[in-house]
Amino acid sequence: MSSDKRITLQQAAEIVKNGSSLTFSGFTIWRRPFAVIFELIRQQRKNLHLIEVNGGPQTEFLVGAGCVDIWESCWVGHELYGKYGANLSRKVGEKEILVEDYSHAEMLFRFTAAASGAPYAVTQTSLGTDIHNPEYDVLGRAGKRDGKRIAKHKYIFTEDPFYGAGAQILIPAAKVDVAILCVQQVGEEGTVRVNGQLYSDPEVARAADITIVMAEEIVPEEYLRRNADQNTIATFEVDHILECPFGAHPTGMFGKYDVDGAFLKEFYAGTRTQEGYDAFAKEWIFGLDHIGYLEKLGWPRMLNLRANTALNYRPRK
Amino acid sequence: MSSDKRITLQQAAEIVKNGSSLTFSGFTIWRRPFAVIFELIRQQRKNLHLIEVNGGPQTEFLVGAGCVDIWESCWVGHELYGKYGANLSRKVGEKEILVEDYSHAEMLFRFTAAASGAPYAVTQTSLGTDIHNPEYDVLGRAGKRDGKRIAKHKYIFTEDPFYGAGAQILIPAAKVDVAILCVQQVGEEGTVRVNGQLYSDPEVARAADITIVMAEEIVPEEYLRRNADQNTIATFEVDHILECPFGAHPTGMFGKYDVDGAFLKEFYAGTRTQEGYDAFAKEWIFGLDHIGYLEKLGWPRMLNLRANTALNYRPRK
Amino acid sequence: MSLYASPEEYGLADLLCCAASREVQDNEIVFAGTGLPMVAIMLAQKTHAPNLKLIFEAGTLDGRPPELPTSVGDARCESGASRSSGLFDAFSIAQRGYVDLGFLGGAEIDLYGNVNTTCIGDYLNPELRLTGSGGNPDINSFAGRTVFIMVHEKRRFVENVSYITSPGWRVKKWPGGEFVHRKELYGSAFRGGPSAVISTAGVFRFDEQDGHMYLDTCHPGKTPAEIKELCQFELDISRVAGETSPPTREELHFIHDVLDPDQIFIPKVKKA
Amino acid sequence: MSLYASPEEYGLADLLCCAASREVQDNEIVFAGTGLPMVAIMLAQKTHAPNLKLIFEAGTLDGRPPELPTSVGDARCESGASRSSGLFDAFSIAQRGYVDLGFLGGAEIDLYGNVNTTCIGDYLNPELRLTGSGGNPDINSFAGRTVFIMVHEKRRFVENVSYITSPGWRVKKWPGGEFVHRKELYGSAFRGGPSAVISTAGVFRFDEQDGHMYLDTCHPGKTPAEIKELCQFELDISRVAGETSPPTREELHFIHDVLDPDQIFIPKVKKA
Repeated sequence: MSSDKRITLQQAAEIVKNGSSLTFSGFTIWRRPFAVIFELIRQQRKNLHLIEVNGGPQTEFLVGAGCVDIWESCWVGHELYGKYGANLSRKVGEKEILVEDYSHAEMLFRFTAAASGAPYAVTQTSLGTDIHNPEYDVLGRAGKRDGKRIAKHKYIFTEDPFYGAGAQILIPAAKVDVAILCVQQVGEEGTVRVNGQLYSDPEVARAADITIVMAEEIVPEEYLRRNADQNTIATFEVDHILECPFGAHPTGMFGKYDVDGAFLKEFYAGTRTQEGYDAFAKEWIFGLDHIGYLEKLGWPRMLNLRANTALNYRPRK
Repeated sequence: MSSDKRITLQQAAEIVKNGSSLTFSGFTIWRRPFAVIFELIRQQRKNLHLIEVNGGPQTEFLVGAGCVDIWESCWVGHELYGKYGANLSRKVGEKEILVEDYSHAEMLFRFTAAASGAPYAVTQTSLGTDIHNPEYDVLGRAGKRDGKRIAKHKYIFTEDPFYGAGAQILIPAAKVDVAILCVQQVGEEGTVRVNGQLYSDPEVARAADITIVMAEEIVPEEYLRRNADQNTIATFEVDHILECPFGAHPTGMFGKYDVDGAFLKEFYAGTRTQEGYDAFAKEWIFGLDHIGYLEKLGWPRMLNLRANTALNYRPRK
Repeated sequence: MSLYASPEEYGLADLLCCAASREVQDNEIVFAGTGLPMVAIMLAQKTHAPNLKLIFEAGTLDGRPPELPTSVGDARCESGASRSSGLFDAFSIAQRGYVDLGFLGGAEIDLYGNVNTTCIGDYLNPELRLTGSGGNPDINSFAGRTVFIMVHEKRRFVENVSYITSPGWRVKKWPGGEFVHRKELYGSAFRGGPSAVISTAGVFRFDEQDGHMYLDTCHPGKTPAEIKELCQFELDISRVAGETSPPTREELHFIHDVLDPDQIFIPKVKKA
Repeated sequence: MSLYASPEEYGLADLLCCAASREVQDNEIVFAGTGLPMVAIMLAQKTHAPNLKLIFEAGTLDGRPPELPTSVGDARCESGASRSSGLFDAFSIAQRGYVDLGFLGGAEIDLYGNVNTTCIGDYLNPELRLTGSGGNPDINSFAGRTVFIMVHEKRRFVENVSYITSPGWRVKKWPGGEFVHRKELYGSAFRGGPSAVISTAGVFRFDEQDGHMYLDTCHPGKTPAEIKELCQFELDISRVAGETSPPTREELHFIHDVLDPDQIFIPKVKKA
């Protein structure tokens, strides 16, 4: 039973089909499953529907590569290393992608609803903004709201009938086909232990129909089960596992390595145009596998990102 | 700043006023804040409104003492040590208490809604049962649904408008004045670390307007902050703290002591009648303080409940 | 020596425990209640379903307690689990549809499998207030199948339960209260319903079309006619498949030597 | 030596950081965004508000990072926190009403404090797509007060923002889209709104009755008339209280020697 769930990077990417809806672990520039993202780009996946609590470099890489048709989220950028999502921005301008905007809390509550099997959530956030402008229902305008994987409505206005608390927004659960997580440890049977901030990983794993966990290391289940209250996700929520050291690079991983800011800056600066993106992808994605990518990055660069075990990050001095 | 939040057992009980709504940490016969429960009984608190994810011995002790007017929950008993809540049952028969029944998941989701600031939750549980029988809205029949602390409706039927998932139940957030928690450790500033199952403690602490944490030990904040991802409740969610070893007895505490089954059996067997209850309370509650209670229990009894540090419970052999 | 124990080697609780255990299939996710069901599930884990995943309502996921917990909130539940957290996780997972099977009990049951654990008599003027629902209706609403374990008395197998605590195959549609098939009410949340009742007299199953209970097997020594007489409603005895299999010697070994040596839930029957 | 630094000793970023820091009161629960606000809050923690509680959106509660995080998801956020968990906790706590103050930014702002971080031009045919909302509207909806830090350019202080990402004092009531006072729309969830805008020109506040922005203080060297000229809407300059206080030497010490010695967010101005 211990190796049932193991797959390879190639297989992980193959689970995501053309047209799949997809989401990820992590937060902006932290713990994004880049090794699988790169593999999806190599396999030239098309028509993806990304539903993300928040976006980041992984969005930009997939969007730039032309893998994505629909992006539902609230934010994309590279934090300190790139002000906004230049690839998404370009594709929006060229109408090559549909963007459905929610607020950050709305996206989180949409995943929380899905994770607990509720068809929708109720919230009071973002009242009075253009996020709720009925004219700006992009998926509705595009005729995509079939009520199956994409809800019939972007949101619904209502009032609290219990305590007279006033206006409420109902937002649909986020239904996603596949979640790909990138974490520190997974057990042989699928138990996940995330160290540091959990971001929205527990909700995302439970919301998706298929959950793939890529970890820095696969550890004996028994090791994780010694401290069940420190684990984050239970075995049966995880369908597939794979070990892939440095799989989150260029994003960072608590306790393991910091964000490769220089890499992100170079990506941001170099991919404002499609030509720039294509050149970057040619250099860093195509023709490489994960080991080839690490070798190209080289030891000095990676050692320089290494987190200090006592601190869980790389101290600046 | 480190001792701001410290109060005594007496003060903890005084925070609960006649007529307050009240809830607790724990699950059935585990981690119930008994030292405060006993003090509430000694102080002869009246007209309490208990709102519990589930009940247990603490319910029975308070109800038997005549402290409680309204009980909203889903279950009361002593697990293996007493089949049902005989005091509650007696008072229900004598119409001395109002009982509002929800299901276990409904109670939990009501607290989850309150904890995340939503006025209600949506669920598909318990459809078709008498829990949703409109005739059985006990607080409504009693004219208590003022829409302030008690919601205007017990529940509302609706349909999922997003995915056509069918019938849904809306249930109101659980609004409570005071939550009293009983845990293993609290830091000087209020950080709580619960070991073992969390039950519904995080939701309960956040839902209440005032949160009191009674712990086996108050530890230096710095100790808990060394591993922030192992903590359960943040400082600012906790208003008052107190240290009270064995404060959960006769209920159990993971890692510290097991349930005192003999004590619960004796309580269950002896308090079917009000006279029986009064005699039990006279022996075990009135005229004692917490130390007097422990001395009356005696060393052999308490040492015999002590959990093994490696196992977190007392092995049977 | 036979695989199966002879009548003097086991008690009624052993029989119920083993019958319950056999309802579990390997690899299933099972929501465990306190008491005999807990022993039954752990027995299945030791015998034919080594890969079942056990969820305790109080918040332990994929648990493997080395010593029998006395309730689902017990400190023993956490040992060896995949994850220990709380009720929010347990119920979210259940509502999300992960749970294949739940074990439940009840004071009264009707023809459709509606179960009462709330009160006897008129709810607003009860003869006897019971424990209340606990997670009974929740597990029953969310799981793919539920199995009820009950004491068989005529006053418990009734035409109409005093209060429907937990939903059977035909349930009340509010606000009117008319009975409809569960499937009609639950919409896309419909995943199944009560699949078996294991009473002290026999094993009962349900026709999912008309939602009626029928007798599947009689416990050793009981006849269909006797059992029919123990029900206030009209019990279908036309589909009886035979006798309930007795415990195997291996099962008895696990129950009494491994799982419950202290006879917390299951008393040991002395050999004749 | 004066308490306050002289003009050649500090830069505009220092001034903004200190002005932002002074918006924090002791014991407040503050929701921190990435960048300059993070430095401002940690500066307040080191100076006049030692008991403030810092929440990072990615899930760290009451954080005390020993080294400046570069974003709210940074590994540095977790060090010394009361609790580290995730977004569900952070947003639940915020919606529950725990948060006193949030710091935010924006590309465009209008007279009512409505802020745009989503796009420039028509939303459905944008000239430029920006980052999107992030938690800007959420923090602004849930917190008691919010402070915006912005670059002051006439194209940013506009009559109508291209897209209302984050709600000001007068917001759109849907489905019609007519402007109403925030209080009217938010019901019992109303806790306040934007309380200050700290731009590169001055500090602005809001009249909570009519929801209009007014100029509170001008940064050293700026006049009310100049600042009014930098707004496309009619700015009220009748209530100017004076000049924005410059950084103190102590504040500059904390910013440059303790909090951001690597000049990640705040460049150091060389003394003349």
